[in-house]
Amino acid sequence: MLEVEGLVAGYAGTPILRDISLRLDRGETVGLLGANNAGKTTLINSLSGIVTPMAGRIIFDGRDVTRATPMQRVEMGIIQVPEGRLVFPEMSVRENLLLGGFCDRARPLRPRQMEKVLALFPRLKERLSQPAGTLSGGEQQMLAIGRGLMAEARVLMLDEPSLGLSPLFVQYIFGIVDQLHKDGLTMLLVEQNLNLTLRHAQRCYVLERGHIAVEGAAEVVKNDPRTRQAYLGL
Amino acid sequence: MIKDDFFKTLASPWLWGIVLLGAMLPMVLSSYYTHILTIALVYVALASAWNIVGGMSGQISLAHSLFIGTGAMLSAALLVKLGINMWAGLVIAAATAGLLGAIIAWIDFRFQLGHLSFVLITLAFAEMASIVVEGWDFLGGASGLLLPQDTGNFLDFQFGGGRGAFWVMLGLATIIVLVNVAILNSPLGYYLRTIRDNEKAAQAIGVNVLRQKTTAMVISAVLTSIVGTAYVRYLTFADPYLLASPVITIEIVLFATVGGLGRAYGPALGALLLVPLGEVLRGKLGGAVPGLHYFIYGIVVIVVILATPSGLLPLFERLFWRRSRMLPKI
Amino acid sequence: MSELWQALAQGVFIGSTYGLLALGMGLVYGVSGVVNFAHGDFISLAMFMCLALFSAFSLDPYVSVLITIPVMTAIGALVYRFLLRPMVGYKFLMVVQLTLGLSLVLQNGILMIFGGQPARTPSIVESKLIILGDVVLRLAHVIACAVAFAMAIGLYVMLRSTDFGRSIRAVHQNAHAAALMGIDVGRVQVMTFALGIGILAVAAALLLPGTPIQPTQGLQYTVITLLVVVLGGMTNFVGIMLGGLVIGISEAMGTVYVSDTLGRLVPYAIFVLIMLFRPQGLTWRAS
Amino acid sequence: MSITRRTFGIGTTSLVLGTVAAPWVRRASAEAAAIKIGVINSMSGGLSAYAQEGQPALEYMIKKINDGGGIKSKGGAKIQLIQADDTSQPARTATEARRLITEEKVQLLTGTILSAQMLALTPVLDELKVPTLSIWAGGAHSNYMFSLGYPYDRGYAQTMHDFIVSLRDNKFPIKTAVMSYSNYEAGQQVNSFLVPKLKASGIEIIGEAPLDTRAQDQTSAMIRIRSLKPDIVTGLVTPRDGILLHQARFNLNYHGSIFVGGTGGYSDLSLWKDLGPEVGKAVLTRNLFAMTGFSAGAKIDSMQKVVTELRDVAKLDRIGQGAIQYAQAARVLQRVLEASSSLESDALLDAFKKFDMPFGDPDLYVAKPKGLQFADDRLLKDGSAMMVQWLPDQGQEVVFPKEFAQAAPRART
Repeated sequence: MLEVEGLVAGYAGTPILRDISLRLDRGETVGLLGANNAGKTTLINSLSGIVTPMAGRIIFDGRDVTRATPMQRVEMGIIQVPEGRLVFPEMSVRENLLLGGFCDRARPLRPRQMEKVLALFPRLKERLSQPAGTLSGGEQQMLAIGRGLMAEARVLMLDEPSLGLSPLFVQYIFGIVDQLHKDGLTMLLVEQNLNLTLRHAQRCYVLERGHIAVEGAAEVVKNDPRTRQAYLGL
Repeated sequence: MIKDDFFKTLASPWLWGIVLLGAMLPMVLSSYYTHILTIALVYVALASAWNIVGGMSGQISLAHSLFIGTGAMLSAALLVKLGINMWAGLVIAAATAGLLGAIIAWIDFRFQLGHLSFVLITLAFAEMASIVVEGWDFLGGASGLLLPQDTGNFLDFQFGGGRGAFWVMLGLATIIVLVNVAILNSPLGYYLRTIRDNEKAAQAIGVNVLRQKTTAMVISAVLTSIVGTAYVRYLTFADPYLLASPVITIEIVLFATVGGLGRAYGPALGALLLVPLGEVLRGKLGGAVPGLHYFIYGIVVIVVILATPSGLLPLFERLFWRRSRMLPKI
Repeated sequence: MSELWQALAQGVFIGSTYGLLALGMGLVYGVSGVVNFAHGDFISLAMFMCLALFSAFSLDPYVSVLITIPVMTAIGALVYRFLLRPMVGYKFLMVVQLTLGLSLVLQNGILMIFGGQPARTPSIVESKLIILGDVVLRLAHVIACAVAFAMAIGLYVMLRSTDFGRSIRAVHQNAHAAALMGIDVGRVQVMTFALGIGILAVAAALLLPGTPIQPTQGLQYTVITLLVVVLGGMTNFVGIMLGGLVIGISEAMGTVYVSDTLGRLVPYAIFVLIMLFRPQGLTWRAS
Repeated sequence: MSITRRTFGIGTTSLVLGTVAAPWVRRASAEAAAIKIGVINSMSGGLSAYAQEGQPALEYMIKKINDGGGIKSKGGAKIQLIQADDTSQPARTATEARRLITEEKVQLLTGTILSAQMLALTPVLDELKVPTLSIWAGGAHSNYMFSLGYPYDRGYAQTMHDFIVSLRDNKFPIKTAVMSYSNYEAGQQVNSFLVPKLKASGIEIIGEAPLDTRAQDQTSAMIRIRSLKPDIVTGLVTPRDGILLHQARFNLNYHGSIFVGGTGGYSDLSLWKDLGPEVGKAVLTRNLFAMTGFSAGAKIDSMQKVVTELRDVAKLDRIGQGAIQYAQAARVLQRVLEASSSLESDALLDAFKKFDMPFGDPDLYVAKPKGLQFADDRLLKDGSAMMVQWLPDQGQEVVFPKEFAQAAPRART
C-alpha cells in the first residue's frame, strides 16, 4: 500500500536519512524502531510531506507521491499523529476533532466519524467542550489519535504514542492500536519502546543513524543481535 | 578577558587603512559631499551603538531617541540656558542617558517583558519623551534651541564644522564599531548572545541576565548620548522633531537590520550605504516629483531585503570572501 | 457632568475605531507573526481610494466600500504572496523593515498622485448630529462604533464556528500540526493577511466622514494600532476591542481633563502601566 | 513567475539611475546667463501642504517675469528655479541649502522654510553667505535671512490682540479667553507673545487647549473649550488643525465662544472645500474671525487682480495664503535682483535691506497698509494682517484694520 524506495532526506542540504526502503501492506501494523536521533521523525515527516526528499520515491496506492504536498497526502489518507500529540491547546476537544476531518474528502463524513471516534474513546465524549490544553497527557494522546482517525485515515502513522504516558495509559493506547488493527487499518508505529512495539506490530524496521539496520517479522527482529546494537549505538 | 581576535582587529592594517583613507576624503570632496558623509557617520555611530542591545542581546529598543535626545537636547539646553560648557554637558547628558538606560533594562527584567511588549513599551517611552521635550521650555519646546556659532574652539566642544565635524564623527563611529568588536569578543558578548537565543536557558546556566542586559543597555545609551551631543553641535540647531522623535530610532533600526544585525560591521555597512543613497536620491529627485525619491528609496529597501534577507554583511562576505577574511570575521 | 459623558462618548467612538483598525493586525500577527509597519499606510490607501472614487464617480465612502473591500483584499493577498511570504523563516525584525520600506512606497506613492494637501471625501452622514440633551453625537461616529463592534463579533463567530476560522486558529496555535491536518498553511496566511487588509477598507470608509486625509498620516495610525494590539493581547479580539477603548477613552480624558500639552501623555502612560502589570495584555486568561 | 528577483532588481536599478541622471541631462541645455534661485520646500512629509499650495504660484510668477524680459538691470537675465525637497525635516533643509549653494551655485535661496528650518539653516548661511528669503518663517537668525512671514510678536500676536481689544470696544462682552493653538513651534511662539498681551489688556486666560498636530480629531480639545466656556478662543492654527477644530466645533454644535485665529486654519478659502459647505456655513460664518494676509474681499486692487489672475490665467485650483505669499515672494526677489548692483552676496544683501514696496504698488499682493520693508531683525517691518469674517456665500469681508474694513464685525447670522 505504501512503498518507499531509496529515500534520502534531511534538513538544510544535510541528509539525515540515507537510502531508506520500506513497505507497508494493507491492513498491516508495521513498527519503526530506533534510538533517539536515528531519523525516525525525519522519516515520518518525509512520508507526510513536511520534509521534501532529496532522492528516492514514495509510492502510495500505486501513485508516486514523492512531490505531493502535506495537504495532498492528507487528502489521500496518509495521516500522521505527531510526536508530543500537538493538539490545539486553546480549542475544544470537539474543535480539534473537527479539524482532524478538515480535508475535503473527510469533511462530509465528519458526523459519522465523530461518532466512531467517540465510541472508541468514551473519555473524549465527556470532555467535548473542554479546551484541549487542559486534558491530561493520556487524554491528549487519545485526542491526537482520534483527530487522526477523523481524516478517514488509510495509513495512520503514530509518532511515539507512548511518550510521556503512565504505564496504564500506554497499555490503553496500545489496546486501541490492536483494536484498530483488527478493524483493518494500516498503521506505522514509530516507537522507541522496543518490546512494546514488537508485541503489537507484525513487521518491524530498525533505524540506526539514518539507515535501516534490521528488518523483518517482529519475531525475527526481536532475536536479531543487531537490533540491540542499533539501540545501544555499539 | 577580551579575546585575542579583538587585538588582532586593532592591529589590522585593513582597519586603520580604511579609517585613514576615510579621514582623507574631506580633502578631496566638496563641502556638500563631506556633509553627507558626516551624516552617514552619525548614523554609523548610532546604528552601531543600537546594535549592542538590538542586535547582540536581542532587546529591540525603540527608546533610543530618548538617549539621542538626552545627549542632544539636554547638553544644548545646559549650554544655552545655563551656560554650562558643552564638554560638561556631554558628561552630564551621557550619565543621564546611562541612568535612563539602566532604568529601562531594569523594567524589562523586573516585569519580564516579552519581545513585542518591550518594543512597544520603549516606543511609548519615546513618544512620551518627545511630548515632554516639545512642551518643556527649558529644552526649547517645539521651537528647539539654537546653539552659538561653531568657531572651532575645542575647549567649548567646537570643531569648526565641516571637516572638523567629519573627523569627530569618523573618530566616534570608529570607536563605537570597535566597542562592538570588543563586546563580541568578550564574555559580555557571549552572555548577550546566550540571552538573546534563550533567556531561560541562559539563566539556568547561571548567567546574571539583569546585569548583562543592564550593562549592554547602559553602554549603548551612553554611546548614543555622546553621538547625540556631537551631532547637535554639528547641526547647531537642536531640533526636537529630529533628535527626540521615535522616527530617528526607526531609521537607525532600519540601517542596523539591513546591514546585518548582531554583527560588528553590519550596522555600519547599512548606514554607510543607505544614508548616502537617501541623500543623493533626494538631492537629485527632490525637486522633480514630490515624494519620488522616497518612493524609490522604499523600493530599494524592499528589493535589498528580499535579495538578502539576512542582511547586507553576509552578502558582502560571500562576494568578497577573501578580503573579509583579512578583517576578523565576527 | 455633561462634559464627562461627552468625553466618554468621544473616547468610546474613537476607541472603537482604533479597535477596528487593530483587529486586522492582530489576526495577521497571530497567523504569520508579521508586525506590519505599513498598516497605517494601507488605511491611507483605502481612504484615498475612496477619495478617488468620489472624484471620479461622486461615490459616497459608504458605497465605495463595496469596491475598496475586494481591491484592498486583493492587494493584501498580493503583498503577502510576493513580499512577505519569501521572508518566512528570516528574522522578525527584517520583516518589520520590509514593511517599513512598503510604508515609504505607499505613503509617497499616494503623495505623488494626490499631493500633500488635506483632502476631504464628502459623505451623506458627515454633517448629521444626534443631540441627546447636553451630549451631541455624530451619526458617522455612531455608525462607525456599531460597525466596529459588529465586525469584531462577526470575526469572533467566524473564527469560532467556521472551518476557515478554525483553520486560522489552528495555524496560529501550531502551524506544524495544522499542516498535518491537511490545512494549507501558506494559503491560510495569505488569506488572513488579505482579510486583515480588507478590514481596513471598512475602517477607512467609517473614519472618512469629517476627517481630512493626508498621505503622511499612516505612521500615526500604525503606532496607535500597535499599542492597541499589544494592549489587547495580540490575538484576542475581545482584548483588542477593549484595548482600543482604553486608548480612545484615555486619549479623550487626557485632552479634556489634563491641562496643557501633558494631556497627550495620558494614553501612553496608561499603556505602559497596563503592560507592566498585565504583560499578556488585557485579556484575563493567563497564557 | 516570469519576473525573477534578478530582473526586478535590474529594473529598479535602471529606474533609479535613469531618474538620477535626468536632471543632469536637463541642466546641459539650460541658459548660461540665468540667475539661479534655489527653492527649498517641504514637498513631502508632514508640512507638504504649504509648499504644494504655493509652489505653482511661484513658478507661474517667475515664468511671467522671465517672459516679460527677465531682470532688466542684469541684461534681461532669466531666473532659473532649482528645486529641492527637505521632506519637512529642518536638518535636511540645511543639507539641501548646502547642496544648492555649493553644487548648484545658486545666488539666492527661497522656499517655505518655516522657523525651525530657518534655525537649522543658520550655520549654513553664516558659513556660505547666501541671502535667503523665507516665505513663511516667523523668525530669522542669520544675517542672511529675510522672511515674508508674519513675525510672531508684532505680526500674529499683536494683530490678534488688537482685534480682540477692538471687538471689546465694539461692545462684545470679552472678559475670558482660552488659548487654542496648533501645538508646534510657531503655535507655541505666538501663544507665548499673545498671552501677556491679552493679560495686559485685562483679559483673563482661563485655560489652554493646544491642538495635537498629529491628531485626526480635535473633538476632545473642543469638549475642553466648551467646558471652560470662554468669551474668546484664540491662537495660531495651521490649515489642517483648523479643519479639525472647526469640524469638532460642528460635532459638538458649540457656538458659545467667539473664535479669533489664524492664519490658514481660519481663513483659507479651501476651508469650505475641506469642511463641506454645510459644516462650513454652520461654523465659519458664526462667531468666527480669521486673520489673513490677503482677502478676495479686501479693497486693494493689486490683491484682487493677482487672485483673479492666479485663478483664471494660471488655473490654480487652490488659492489660499500659500499661493499669495509665494506670488509675493517672486515679486520681492525680482525687485531685489533689479535693485542689486551685482549678483554678489553683499550686494544682494544690501538690496534686501533697502527693499521698499510701498502701499499702492501694483506688485503688492498682501495687505500691508505701510507697504513691504524689512526691519532690522530682517522680518517685515509692517507685520500686521487683516481680520475677516466669512459670508454664507463663502466670500469674506474685511473687518479689521480700519484701513481695509468693509463691514463691522458681527457675531451671528
